[in-house]
Formats: sequence, structure tokens, C-alpha cells
Amino acid sequence: MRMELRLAGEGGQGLITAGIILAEAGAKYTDLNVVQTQSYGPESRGGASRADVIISSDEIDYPQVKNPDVLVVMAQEASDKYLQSVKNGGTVIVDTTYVKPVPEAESQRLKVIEFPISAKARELGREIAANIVALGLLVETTGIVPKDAAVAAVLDRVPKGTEELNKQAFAAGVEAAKAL
Amino acid sequence: MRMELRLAGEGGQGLITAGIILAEAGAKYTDLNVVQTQSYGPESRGGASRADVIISSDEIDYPQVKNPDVLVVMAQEASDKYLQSVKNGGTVIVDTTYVKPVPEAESQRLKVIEFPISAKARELGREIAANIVALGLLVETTGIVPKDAAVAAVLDRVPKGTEELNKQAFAAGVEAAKAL
Amino acid sequence: MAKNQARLLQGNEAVVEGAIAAGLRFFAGYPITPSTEIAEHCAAKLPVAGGKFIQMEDEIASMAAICGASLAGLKSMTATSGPGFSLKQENLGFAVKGEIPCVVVNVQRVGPSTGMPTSTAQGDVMQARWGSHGDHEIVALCPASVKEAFTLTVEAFNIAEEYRTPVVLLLDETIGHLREKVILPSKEELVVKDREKPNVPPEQYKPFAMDQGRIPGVPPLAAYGEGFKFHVTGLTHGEDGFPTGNPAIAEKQLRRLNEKISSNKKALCKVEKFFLEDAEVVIFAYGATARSARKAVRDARAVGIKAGMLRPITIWPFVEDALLEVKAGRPKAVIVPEMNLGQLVLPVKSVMGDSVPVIPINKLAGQLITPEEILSAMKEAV
Amino acid sequence: MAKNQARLLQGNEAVVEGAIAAGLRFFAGYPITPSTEIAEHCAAKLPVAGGKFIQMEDEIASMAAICGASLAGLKSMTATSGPGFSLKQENLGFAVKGEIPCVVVNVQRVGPSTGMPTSTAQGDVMQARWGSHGDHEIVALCPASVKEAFTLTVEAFNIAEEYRTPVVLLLDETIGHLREKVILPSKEELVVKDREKPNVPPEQYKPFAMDQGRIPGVPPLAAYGEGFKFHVTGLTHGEDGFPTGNPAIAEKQLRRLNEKISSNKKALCKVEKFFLEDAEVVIFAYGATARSARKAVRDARAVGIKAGMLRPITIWPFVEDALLEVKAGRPKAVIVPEMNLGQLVLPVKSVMGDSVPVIPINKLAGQLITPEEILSAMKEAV
Amino acid sequence: MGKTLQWEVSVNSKWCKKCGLCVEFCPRDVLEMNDIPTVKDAARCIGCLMCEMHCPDFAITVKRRENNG
Amino acid sequence: MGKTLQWEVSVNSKWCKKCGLCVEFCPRDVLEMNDIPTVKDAARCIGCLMCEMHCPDFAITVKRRENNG
Amino acid sequence: MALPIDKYLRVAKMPHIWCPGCGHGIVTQAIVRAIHELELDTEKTVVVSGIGCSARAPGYLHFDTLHTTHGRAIAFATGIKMAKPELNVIVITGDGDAAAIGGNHLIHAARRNLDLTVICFNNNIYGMTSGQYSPLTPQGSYATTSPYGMLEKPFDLCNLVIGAGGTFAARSTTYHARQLTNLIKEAIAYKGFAFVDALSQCPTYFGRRNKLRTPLEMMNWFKDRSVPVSSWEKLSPEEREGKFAIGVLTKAQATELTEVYKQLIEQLQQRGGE
Amino acid sequence: MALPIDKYLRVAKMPHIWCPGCGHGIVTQAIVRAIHELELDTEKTVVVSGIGCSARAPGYLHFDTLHTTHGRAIAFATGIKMAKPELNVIVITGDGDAAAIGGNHLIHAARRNLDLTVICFNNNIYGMTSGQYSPLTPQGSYATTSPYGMLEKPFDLCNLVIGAGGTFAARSTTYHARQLTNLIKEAIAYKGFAFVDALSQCPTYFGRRNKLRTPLEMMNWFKDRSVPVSSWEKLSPEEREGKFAIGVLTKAQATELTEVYKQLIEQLQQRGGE
Ligand SMILES: Cc1ncc(C[n+]2csc(CCOP(=O)(O)OP(=O)(O)O)c2C)c(N)n1
Ligand SMILES: Cc1ncc(C[n+]2csc(CCOP(=O)(O)OP(=O)(O)O)c2C)c(N)n1
Ligand code: SF4
Ligand code: SF4
Ligand code: SF4
Ligand code: SF4
Ligand code: SF4
Ligand code: SF4
Ligand SMILES: [Mg+2]
Ligand SMILES: [Mg+2]
Repeated sequence: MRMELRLAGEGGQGLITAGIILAEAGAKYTDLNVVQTQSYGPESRGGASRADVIISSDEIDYPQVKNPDVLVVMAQEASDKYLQSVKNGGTVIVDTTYVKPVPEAESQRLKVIEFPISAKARELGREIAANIVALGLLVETTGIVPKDAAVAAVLDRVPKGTEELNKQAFAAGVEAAKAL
Repeated sequence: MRMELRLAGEGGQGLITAGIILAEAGAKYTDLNVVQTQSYGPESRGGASRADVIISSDEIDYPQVKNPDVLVVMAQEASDKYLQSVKNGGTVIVDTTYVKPVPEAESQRLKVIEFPISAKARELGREIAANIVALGLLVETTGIVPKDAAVAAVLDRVPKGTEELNKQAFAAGVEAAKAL
Repeated sequence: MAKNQARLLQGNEAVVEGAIAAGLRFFAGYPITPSTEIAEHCAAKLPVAGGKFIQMEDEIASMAAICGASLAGLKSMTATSGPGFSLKQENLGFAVKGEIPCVVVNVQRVGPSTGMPTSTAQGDVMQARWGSHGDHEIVALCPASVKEAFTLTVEAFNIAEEYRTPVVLLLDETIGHLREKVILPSKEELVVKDREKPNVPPEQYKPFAMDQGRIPGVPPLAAYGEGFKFHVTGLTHGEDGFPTGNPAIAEKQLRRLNEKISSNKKALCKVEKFFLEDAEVVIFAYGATARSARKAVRDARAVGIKAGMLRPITIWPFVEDALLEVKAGRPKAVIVPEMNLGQLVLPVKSVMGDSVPVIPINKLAGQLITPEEILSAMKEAV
Repeated sequence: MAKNQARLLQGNEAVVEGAIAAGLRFFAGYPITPSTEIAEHCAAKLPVAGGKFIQMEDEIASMAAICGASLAGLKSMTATSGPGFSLKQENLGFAVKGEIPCVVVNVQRVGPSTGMPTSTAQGDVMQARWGSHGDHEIVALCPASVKEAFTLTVEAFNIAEEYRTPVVLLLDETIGHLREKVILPSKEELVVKDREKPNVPPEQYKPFAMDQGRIPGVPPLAAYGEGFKFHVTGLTHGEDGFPTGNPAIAEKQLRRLNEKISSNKKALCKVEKFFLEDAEVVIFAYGATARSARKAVRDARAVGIKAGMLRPITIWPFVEDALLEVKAGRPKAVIVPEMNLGQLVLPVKSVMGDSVPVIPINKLAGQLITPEEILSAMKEAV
Repeated sequence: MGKTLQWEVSVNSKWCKKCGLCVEFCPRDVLEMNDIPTVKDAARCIGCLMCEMHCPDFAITVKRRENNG
Repeated sequence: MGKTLQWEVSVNSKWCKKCGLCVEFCPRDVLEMNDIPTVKDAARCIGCLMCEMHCPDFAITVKRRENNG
Repeated sequence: MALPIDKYLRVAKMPHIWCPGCGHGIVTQAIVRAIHELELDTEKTVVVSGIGCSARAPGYLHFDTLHTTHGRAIAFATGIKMAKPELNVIVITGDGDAAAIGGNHLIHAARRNLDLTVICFNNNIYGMTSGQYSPLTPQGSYATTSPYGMLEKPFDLCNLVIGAGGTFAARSTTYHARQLTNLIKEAIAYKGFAFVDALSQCPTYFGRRNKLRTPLEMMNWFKDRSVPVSSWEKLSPEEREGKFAIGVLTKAQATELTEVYKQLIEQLQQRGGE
Repeated sequence: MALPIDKYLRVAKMPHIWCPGCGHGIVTQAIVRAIHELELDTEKTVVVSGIGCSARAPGYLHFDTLHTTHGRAIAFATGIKMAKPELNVIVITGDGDAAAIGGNHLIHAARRNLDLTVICFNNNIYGMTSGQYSPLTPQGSYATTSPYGMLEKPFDLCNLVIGAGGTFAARSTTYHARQLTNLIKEAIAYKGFAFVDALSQCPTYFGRRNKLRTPLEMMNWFKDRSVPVSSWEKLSPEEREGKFAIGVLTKAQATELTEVYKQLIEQLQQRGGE
């Protein structure tokens, strides 16, 4: 088993954090191997943002993701850039708050999940938790790590005082996935 | 023909200048090849001082002097250090103002010329001209460059206003050599 | 939910964990992508461990400060990337000459000059060897995983202390920024070495003795403030540490300085051998590139190509002996994939001589060489 | 008394005369033994020639200032020795990357570190090639006489201007400080080359074009203040000079940058062949060491040994072709005397392969290798 | 046509990064923040350039209107 | 024996570089320059250390004499 | 006066890479406006920078531009100005670039009185490398390398320049955009070394960590702490605590280096001509 | 008090390499005397230098000593002091070493207020490399690289240090050997960064070229131009022309870096212990 996942959007959306949380869930709470990489801006600051995670039962030699099994996109630019790279039959999770519907051609070869992720987070109180909503969606859809592992990893990472919000955000993502 | 000459003493005695003048006389006024080298202190300043000159009718490949044909010494330390290096049958010119007589053993294998060079210069007005007295001695003894070439080279180099003094100094050296 | 022993650690973070485990107590640095996380983690963790972190005004000062701290007795480190590594070269030479144990991390990015700061490269491999003026040996280690970023940092400190020398840890951006699941060795599993101290009274202490110390040519090192009152200079010096103009003494000291490393290649040169026994085509790869190579070897074996990999863990001194073994196996080719213009091809070629073809694969612009690219080179070679 | 045409000139002074003859109009430097006379002569002579001299606060600033002045259109130079050369490496890399013509003189002294400032060495030969981070080519020339210090300085400027690249002039202390009788070429005898200027309007000007210029891969260079309003950066950039993150463009530009030198080795690699035709033992020597070697060859011939010398005048790019010719002559040995630990032995070996033994002679402590030492090595070899 | 407008304030939506500083610095409350800043009351504008000079993105410009009366 | 001398001024001839500064700085004219500085009038010395403190070569020292009276 | 943006910006390279609300754009605009109001010849104006977010400005400015190595802009600029004294040479630098790695070049250029205009985009932080402390980070402030608060004292950059012998030093902030523009004009017009400390906000790395949640909050922080030079001089040391002066802090007559050099060359060439 | 030379000097290395009449020996003696009078523990005192004639001093001093690279002594010393705050760390530097190549480290150490004592052997010239101008060479003076007279303005080193935030700066000369000794004592005793500008004569390269024919002439030149701080403050700018102040130019209380760091570690370790 080897699954490659990519989370892409804009700086400030917390996708790097989401990627790390997912990777930590895999690392600390499963027997699987995990690597996580990310893209950086010109020196290291700002701009577009992308986190990749590989979770595998084998040793992970080559650590980069080229054709993800799963793609989460939370900005239009990211969608435009990465949709094509997803494997045939792969899954794409789209934050419809910021991203236009997936073009017909792509939606035929992919499993497309569309949900207003950021709007949902705003509804819960703070848009900053959109990354965790996305994570809930992702975990529920893929089953790549156990849900309680994911929640534990979320709680390990998020700032004190935001635990409840983030739990709710995760749950909202899970709900959304179930509802689809 | 290849002649190797060494002038050695202390910083401030002007031996580097004397070496350069000799080399310039050879370069500008003869058809011979010339190289000139010198020793430097720890970074570049002060301390013991040594100028070497090679004058040769052939191309000068290896540019360093190991066993000079002629050695001029104007300080005891220099004498102690370099006397042994002079070729058998070579010439050593000793400034008796500062240097003790050449040891018996050495004086047998070398042609020794002893003269109170610095005292003579003092007598002429300024001890700083001792290097030019030494040059006069050297040129007269070795004939390595024409005397008028040497004088011309002296006049090319010395500060304005000191021409007369230096001419006299050179002449005094020549005189001394003749008198020996 | 029950956690296992594992952690998700970034390469740069693992360097800091390894360093502190090895006894790091002083870090001086200047931020530069992609090494900055090393400084940042040190800033957070060193004072907790009773150590000191300082951000200096530049990389030159950082290198100087770690030399000072090391002479005062603390295990010291700095970290940088290409532009800063260039700036450190003069004082890195001082550390070599003063025989000052310390660790210098260079997380490589695309050069030359400012280049592509966030893109991966292996372009400073020759610079690590030859970047400072004058003849000097250097030890350089190159991890290919986050775990190894930890273990080789410990190793780097051990070598620095044992050989009284700066050790360069060469990461590439890929390994520096990679987060990976790791289980770190426990304290008990770690071997931590400390510099040898003089066991003579101060009057007899020769900080640059020709013939003292557990390892021949590596004199024991006192620390400032212990009463030894010794002198350290970048000028060529005698056994007592004071400048000498005597060519015979100078020659001896300069040779000792180089030979304490070059004559200990056996101990210093570490490699990983991967499916080498029967390999007909051998990949010589290091750092992140070795991960692609390992995948390529597996894929090649899967299609019946007898592929293997020699991975130098020690980059300098060069792993000549291991390569001679490879040569003895008469492979059809040695493939050298590097994220540079072929910097280690030259030494590999000079070992392989006329008999084994050496095939470089090079990329300059910050893209990791892929397993597919290596595999296709192998297919061509056999 | 009648003077002849000759002068007694010091190597360092000859560099300055050569530079001014080649068009030098800006010098920025920082004093360091044994290169200081170059700065001193520039201070005296440049303003007389209408040029500018400035002593900067350090070597880093000196290297920066000459880049600035060159971009403003003046032929520029700096001079230093080992420690300063180490400090210049970052900005030397910038000059390579920005393709800024300039000349950097390194008068070598004994290293590593402060070493022996007034003693001769050839210990920075590999540093000249690999001292700056990231993949880059460098041109380095090495004179063996005062006259050549003059002519190769002119040549260095010509190459810098023609190839839009920094050129390193590697002297050793012996040649830098040597005074020698020379007859300098007259103005008419000198070939002086200037950088190619763009012949397009500013809107069309691409300062880093892939395919423009007299020499393929060397784009014409405008000067600041001429209305071209162009951008220069150390970041990896496209043809227009602006940063690019596009790996394909970056790869192309980085390759052009290297290939404009490496693919012009024929034009750049100069050697002196001395009694090579029938040589059974060949000395490969450069700089002051070549003078001992020349004497040794003469002495060897006198005692019936068929000796010859190949002297690389261009040190980088490496004179591989000339060495291949030597190899084709199947000599019994190639002897490589160097005032370092054998820095050029590696590339010589990699050319000679398994067939011709390569014998190094090395001295580290500031003593010129003597003709006798080379002769006795030759005697052993044949 | 009522009062002639003196100043024309325009926002370059391609460059604007929506920081809102122009809105904050306008002393006359001319602007309001929607997706990008928009002019809500052009008549109040006094052409003081506070919005323009505090825009980090060269995205808002204030020009004197051609008198087309 | 007349007046007891209070101060002993000694010159280390191995270190002295004959710059003459000690002589120049002595306010009591105790020293004179021969090949190296020598004490010409020990009795005048007041132990002010001007000579010692201005010697660049650590070559001149002024010590209080042991009272052997 | 609206700015003819097309004349001064490389519009094809816009929008710039700076974060929303970053002060660097405001300072850049002040420079452009100053150049415009002074009617400098755009073909005779060179803009030089080091490395940092600030240092990216020249890439957007339509002049001869040079983006050098970290900290070295002033040294490169020195070469340009010495080579062609007729050019207006403007250096754009950051607080890290100018005062950490580049401090030595700054003080030497001030000492030499070479006719450069140096504008420091001072945001108290290393922006480009994501928020490490700089020599301008206030004591106690948080940065990624001062997770327990900055332990060291910061420079006062104008004092540093004046201490080095600089004869023109001024300070303003992005809040005071008009004043800043005027000071930059005065600095460019000044014949000699002129330094402008331009306080700029980095909301992304300084603001976020130090509870200044918006660009506006940061600019208000500037407003609250700044005191015009005229009033500053009347404040006691205690009253100055936590505040800083804005305006022209020093301006004096002094001979400029390229002028002196020009005279030397003329003298020597006359001498040669005799 | 006669100096117990054997206790402080490596007598086997004497005589030193300095030229006859070189001021560096006088400053070195002042340092030794200050150490002696302060009764510093010789085993807990480290002397660090860069490169230059001045920088050779530590080789003759019987302490832990470190002769580093040109300009970097303060940066090396920073590492030593941070590592072992209990050591007295004294930096010996030259005007080229401290103010040309090393200027940045000087101003940063002053800013940080790290407890170092820096003594600059300021002879207005590069002695070791045979007489090139330094950033302290007076305008118009001759040096091998200013054959037509120095064109640039020199630093005032104490002003530079003060401008950088330094809280202790003092100046004296070899002429004023006793005052110099006292100032060095005060500097060493000061808890924080302390800078002493010690004017020293280089008869060999500065004197000879500038018609100051003897060491004594050079020292008298110091005497004639120096003005005690107390009087200095009363002089008008015109009266100050060609003169300089001697004495303690600034001395203030300020928190010292290793102290602050110590507190941080204690806090963190307590926190960890909870
Ligand atoms: C020699 C070198 N060291 C370090 C760096 C990494 N670096 C790039 S920008 C920067 C700091 C920039 O800070 P500042 O000058 O304040 O500019 P800002 O980004 O805040 O505008 C650093 C440390 C580099 N590029 N080169
Ligand atoms: C990096 C480097 N650059 C230059 C030098 C050459 N150098 C040695 S000492 C010196 C100047 C010394 O001047 P100063 O610090 O004033 O000391 P002084 O000799 O006058 O006491 C220079 C430029 C060097 N050793 N290293
Ligand atoms: S010009 Fe002044 S009044 Fe008009 S919109 Fe802008 S800030 Fe408001
Ligand atoms: S200030 Fe500029 S970037 Fe910010 S919202 Fe207004 S127009 Fe947009
Ligand atoms: S101690 Fe004073 S009085 Fe005595 S010799 Fe020395 S200087 Fe003269
Ligand atoms: S001052 Fe010292 S060195 Fe000079 S003459 Fe007197 S004792 Fe000798
Ligand atoms: S990181 Fe800070 S300085 Fe850099 S662009 Fe963003 S806000 Fe501006
Ligand atoms: S050269 Fe000058 S500074 Fe150096 S030892 Fe001689 S007199 Fe002193
Ligand atoms: Mg900043
Ligand atoms: Mg000096």
C-alpha cells in the first residue's frame, strides 16, 4: 500500500499544517511509513502553498509526489495547476468556497468531492479552521489513517484554546464526507 | 656567465634598494638577463633584510640564489647566517662597522673584502648612503656591470636632492675597492 | 489514542536533536534558506538544555564564534547554505588550522550565487573540499534520510572531537526539509565522544604536538580557563602553537594536519552497500539522490537488471577503497546521478581509470533526479 | 649612459602595467601580503590614467565594487591573497552568475588560514575552481615570469570581456615578488578586446539571451547609464535577467553559463610545450615551479634523459587535450611538482588513466621546489 | 447634472491585494471595502492622495478629472 | 655612604631596541642614551615610572630598593 | 500629483511578491514619487539592492537595477558611483541587509561621504527568511529565533550612521507616507551620503508574532511612537523611552568623495600635461 | 608599582617583533599593568586578537590567547564569552582590524552589550602590511595607497561605538601611558562592552611618510592635539578641529548579554523542573 496525497491552496490557509497533522497521525498512530514535503516561495516566505504526504506500508525511497492519489484544493490557482497531475481514478476534494467546479473532462476520470470547506469553517466561527474541515473530509473519504488518530494529531498541533473549534471542524468535515 | 649576488643586513640599511639598483643597472644598461628577489618579514614589515640578484648571459630559469658568488654583509646576524652559503672561491664584502672579522675557516675558502662601509658613509654625511658605498665596492670588485651603468641606476632611484651624496658614496666604495 | 515510539521529524530538526544528543551547547548562526530551521530549533531548545544560542551579524562571525566557544570547551555548531558557506570559508580554514572541533552544516540549494534558495541541489560538494585557501583536509558527511540526519550529526560531533577538526554536514534541501517518520536511538544506544584532554601539567602542554594523543597526529586539547594558558594562531606554528618561519617544522606540522585525516580514511570513510554483491551496473549516489537510486535499483532488479548502489555516507575523505572494490567486480558501468554538473564524477573516474565507464546524470535546476531517469540510464548501460 | 628598451619590473607591478594597458580603469582592493604592491601601484597610476582606485573596507566589498564598476562600463580588477580570496568567493560567484567581466588576482602564499604570509605557495589552485558555491566554471591563468604577468593580465582582461566572466589570475608569491628584466610589448603589439555591446534598442535587449553574441552563449552587455534599463540578479534568471522559478528555463540558463566556458576550451586552454616532442618523462608544472622544471629539463637533457615539460598557462578550464597528446606519446611518467599537496595531480591522473604513472612532488612550507629535486625524480622515473 | 466631480479614484483589481489600507487612510470616507475597495461617495473626495500613497500595491490612483463641462 | 638610593633602574639589554623614549620621558634627567640607556644620576630618580611606562619593549624597570640600611 | 506608474514600474512584472499590507510597497512608492517629483533622468538612475523582501523592489522599478548579494548593495553601489559619478545611485536595503550582514559597508559609505542615497526598509525583522530577529528587533519582541523574546538591544540606525560620520540621516514611516516621500527627495538631492531609515511593517512575520494583528495596527504603532525631530530635542531621556524621532536628524555640508577624486585626476592630468 | 614581567609575559618569546619606538609595546604594557593592578586571575583571562602588528601582542602575553583572522577577533571573543561568561575576555585589535574589515563585529558587540573589553591599537595605518591607509588615516595624510594624500574622512572610533549603542568608550594615547592604563582598568572592570581607543605611533610607516620623524615627535603630536573630555565639552566645533578628546567619553548602566542569557536559562530550567 502506498498513498500519495497533496493539499494545495494559498499561504495562510493552513494547508502545510494540515499536511503535517496528517503525516503525524500516520507516523505516531499507525505502523505505516510516512514522509511529508512541501513547496516553498522564492526564499521561503508567502505565496502559493502546497503540502504533500506519502503514507506507505513499504519503505519510502523516492520521497516526492508526482501523481497524487488524493488532491485537496482550496484555491483556484492550485486547482488549475494540480488537477491534471492526479492519478486516473484518484480523488479530488474541492473547496467550492474558492474553487470553480472541476471541468467535465477531469471529473470523468476522477472521483470529485465538492464542498464549501472554508464557508463551513466560517460558519463554525473561524475560517482559519478550514484546513481541519478539509482534513476531516480527507480522512473520512480515504480512511488513510484512523479518525481518532487524526483527531489526536490535530490536538497535538493546534494552539491551546482552539481545541474545541478544531474538533468541531474535523467532525464537520467527516459529516460532510458521510453526507456525500 | 651567471653570477649570483646577495646583499644582507638589517631593515633600514637600504640593501633592498641597493639590490634593485644593481639589478636595474644590469637590466637597463647591459644585454644580460637579470632577476632580483628579496626576503620578507612575517607579514611584510621589518626585521632582517636580504636582497638577491642573479645576472646571467643565459635565460634565468630557477630564480633563486642558493650559493652566491658574491655576498655583502652589513650586520652580524646576516654574516652568521649567510657566510657558509657562499660558493668556494666566492667573494664576501664585509661592513666592519657592524660585522666582526670573517672566521679563519671561511676566509681561507673565500675572497674576503673588509671595509668600514657604514662608517665611511657617516663620514660622507649620512649613514643612509652606506648601501651605495657597498654598491661601489661590489661593482668595482666584481665588474658585473659597468660602473657608469651603476651610477646611472643609482641616480634613477635615489630621492631628489641626494644625487651628489650618492655619487660620492659610490665613488668612495669604488676607491675603497681599488685601494685593497 | 496510543502513540508509538515514532516521531515525524524534519531533516533540519533532526540535525538539532542529534546535535544536542551529541552534546551541542553552543550554536551561532545566521538565517538562510533552506537551513534556517536549524537555527530556529536551536534558539528554542538550546537554552532549555543549558546551552546558548546566538544569532550573529553574519556567517563569518558565526563561524568565528563557534571556534571561540569550542576553544572555551563547548561543543559548537553553525548551519548555513551556499552563500553563507562561501562566507565561512576563511574561518573554516582557521578551524582546520587551529584544530578546533566544530560542526558546520550546509543545507544545499541551487547556486551559483543566490540561485534558487528554496530548490534542492548538491552543488557544494567540491566546495566543501576545496573552498578554503591552502592545503587542508576536510571531513564531510551526507545523510540520505531524516534518521540519518540525526545519526550523522552525532557522528559529525564525534569525528570533530576525536580528530580535532571541523566536520561539514552536507544536506541537500530535500533532506533538510523532508519530514519523515523516525524512531530515534535512545540515549543508551548513542555513542558520544569527547575531545581528549591533556594529562600533563600546563608547562609541558604542547597543543600541537606531533606525536601525542590517542589517535596519532591528533594532540589533546585543553580548554580556555583551565590554566593551560596556550596559544592558538592561524599562522603556521610549531608544536607549542607559536608561529614559526622554520620550513622544516612548518612542513612537518602542515603534513600532520593533513595526514591526521588522510591516513585515517579507513575509520572515516563510511558507505552503504545496496545490492552490490552481484551488481553489473552500479549507481554511485548520495543524499536525496540516493533515495531515487535505491528505488531505481529495486525497479531494475524487478525487471531483471543486476543493479546495485554504492552510497558514500562520508563524502570527504573520498571513499576510494569502496570504489576500488566496485571496480574489482568489473561492472559494466558506474552511474553517478548528481544534482550538480558532475562534481564527484572526477574522483570516481580517477578511481575507475580506463576500465569502467562512468556515466553521469546531472540536473542543475532544483529538481530531484527521478528513479525513472536513473533506471533508463541503467537500461542503456547494460 | 644609454638605456635599452628593457625595464626591471616586479611581477605585481607588471600585473598593474598589463591591466592599465588592457584598459583597467577601476581598481578596488584591500591590502594583503603578498599582493599589496598591486593595490599600491594602482593607487599611484590609475588616477594618472584617468581611472579610479579605492581601498575598500574589506575583500568582500572590493569584489562587490568591481562588479558595480564593471556594470557601469569600466574594466575592473581586484587583487588579494588566500584569506582575501576566500572572502571574495561569494561575490565571485555573483560575478559568474551576473556574467560581469572582471579580473581577480590571487597572489598565493602558504595556507591554510593565515599560514605564512610572505612565503610562496600554489595552494589555492583548486579553490580557484571550486571555491564558490554552486556549479560554475571559472577561467584561471597562471604566469611563470614577470613578462607573462604582464601579458597574461592583458589576456585575462580580454577573456573577461569576450566571455563576460570573471577571470582569476593566479600568481604565486615568487612570481608576484620577483623582479625581472623585461621588454614589454608596445601598444601596437597588444591586442586589447572590449565587451560586445548590444546593437538592439533597449526594449529588445535581453542581457542573458541564450543565442546572441559573437561567441555563442555570450550575450552582449550594456552598461548602466546608457538607457537600457536592465536588471541583474544573483537569482537564477531568464533571458531578460529577471528571476525565474521555471526549472526548464533555469536548467537552460545554468547550462549556458557553464558551457560558454567549457565548450570553448580550445580557445581558452593555453600551454607551453618545452622539449615535448620526444620526451620520455614529462613534467607538468606551472607558475614558479615551472621555472625549476625548465631548468631540470635542460639539466636532464644534458645528461641524456629525454625530458620535456608541459606547462599549463591556463589552469582552468583544465588543459585536458594537451595532456591527452602527452598521453598519446606514452611517456614513462608524468611528474607533477607543485607547491601544494598535489592539487592538480587528481585531474592529471584522471586523464592519464591506468597507463601512465603520475608522480607528484610536493612542498607545503614556502620553499620553491628546486631543479635538483625534479631532476632526481626524473632519474628515478626513467 | 448636479455637481461636477473633481477626482477620479480607480482601483487596479489585478494588483490590489485587498489590505484595506486605502479605505482606512481616506480622511473623507470616500471608499469602502467590498471584495476590493470601491468608491462609495466620489463627491467627498478632496484628492488628498492619502489612499494612493498608503497603498502598498500601486493599485489605487487618484486623478484629476478632465473638465468636460 | 651618603644618601641611600631609593630606586633601582635597570635596562634589559637583550630586549631594549634603543628607541630612547625612556630617556626622553624621564622628568628628572636620570637617564642618558649611550648604546642603550644608562643611569647617569641615580640619586635624582623619584620612581615616577615614566621611563618604564613609556618603554615599548618592557626593557626598563624601576624597582624600589630593598632597604639594606 | 498622480504618479505615472508606467513610466517608473516594470508593469509586466507586477503585481509584486509582497504580502498584502506589507509596508515595503508604500516605501517603494515613496521612492518612485520622490524620483518623479525631482524629475530625475530615468536613464541616469540606478537602483541597487541586497537580498531580502525589501531587496526585491528594484525588480519592479524601470531603471538600471542591480539585485546583489545579501548585505553588499552599498559596496556594489560604491563601484557604480565611483565609475560613473554622473549617475544617481539609490540603494534599497532591509534592516537585516543594511545593519546585520551589511553593517560594515553602511558605516564605511557614511564615513567616505560617497554620494549615494540609502533607503532602509526597516521592518525590524528578517521578512524574506520568515521572521528571524534582526539587529532592529526591539528588546523583548518575538521572532522565530527569539522564541523567548529578543535579548539584545537594537541599533538606532540614524545614530549609527551619524556615529560613523554620516552627514545626512533622516527617518520616517509608512504611516507618514508624504513625509517619507519628502525626506527621500531631500536625501536624493543631497550631494553626499544620505541615509533614510524608513520604518515599514511586516504584518506576516513581525506583526503576527507580536500581537499587532493588522497592517493598520502596525502603522498606528508607528504613529503613536514617532516624535518630530523638533519636539524630540526637547524630550528627556525618560520621555524618549519607547519613542523615536522622525524627520531630518542630521544634515551638514561636507566634501563628497567623487568630487575630491575628480579634482585629483584633473590635477594629475594637468601635471602630466605640463 | 613595578610590573612582575615574568608573571605576565612569555619571556621566552621576547624580544617582540615590533619596530624600535613602536607604540604597540606601550599599549601592551598598559594592558598588562591594568591586569596586574586589577589582580585579575591569569588563568581566567583570555586575550584575543585579529591580524596586524597589534594583533601580535597576545603571543607575548601569558594567558590563554587566540590570534584569529583579520578583523574577526571580536566575533571569536563573542563565542568565548558566551560559552564561559566567567572568563575575562580582552580583545586586542588594530585600527584596520577593528574598523576596516572588522567594523561590523565592533558595532554589533557594542550593540549587544556583551562583556568584552576591546582595546584598539590605533596607529592610523596598516602597519603589518607596510603602510596602506586605514579608515583612521587623517585626511591628507600619506600612505602607500594614498600617494596623493588620503582623500577619505576618517572615523572617530568612540563616536562610532557610541552611535552603535555602546555604553563605555574611552580614549587615550601612548603619550598618556598612565591615563591609558587607568582607562583600560576601568574598561576591564566595566560590566558590559567597553571600548578603548588607544592612539599608538607607527614610526616606521606612518611617521616616516608624514614628516613625524621620531617616535617622540609622534607622541608629542598626540599630546598637542589631545584635550581632556572635561575641556572638550566646552570647545566649539571650530576649536575642536584637528583635536580629539581623551578620557572616558561615555559610561552608562545597561544590562549585559550573558547576564540576561543566564536568567533566561534559569527561568527555562525552573519551568522545566515544575
Ligand atoms: C550570505 C547570505 N546570508 C543569508 C541569506 C539569507 N537571507 C536572505 S534575506 C535575509 C534577511 C532579510 O532581512 P531584511 O534585510 O531585513 O529584509 P526583509 O526581508 O525584512 O525586507 C537573509 C538572512 C542570504 N541570502 N545570503
Ligand atoms: C582577510 C585578510 N585580509 C587582509 C589581510 C592582510 N593584513 C594583515 S594585517 C592588515 C592590516 C593591519 O592593520 P591594523 O589592524 O591597523 O594593525 P597594525 O599592523 O597597524 O597594528 C592587513 C590588511 C589579512 N591577513 N587577512
Ligand atoms: S484622494 Fe483622499 S479623499 Fe480622495 S479617496 Fe483618496 S484618500 Fe480619500
Ligand atoms: S491599499 Fe491598495 S492593495 Fe490595499 S486594498 Fe487599497 S487598493 Fe488594494
Ligand atoms: S622612574 Fe621616573 S625619575 Fe626615575 S628614571 Fe624613570 S622616569 Fe626618571
Ligand atoms: S624605552 Fe625601552 S627600548 Fe627604548 S631605549 Fe629605553 S629601555 Fe630601550
Ligand atoms: S514577509 Fe513581511 S516583509 Fe516580506 S513581503 Fe511579507 S509582509 Fe512584507
Ligand atoms: S610597522 Fe609600525 S605598527 Fe608595526 S611594529 Fe613597526 S612601528 Fe609598530
Ligand atoms: Mg527586514
Ligand atoms: Mg594600524
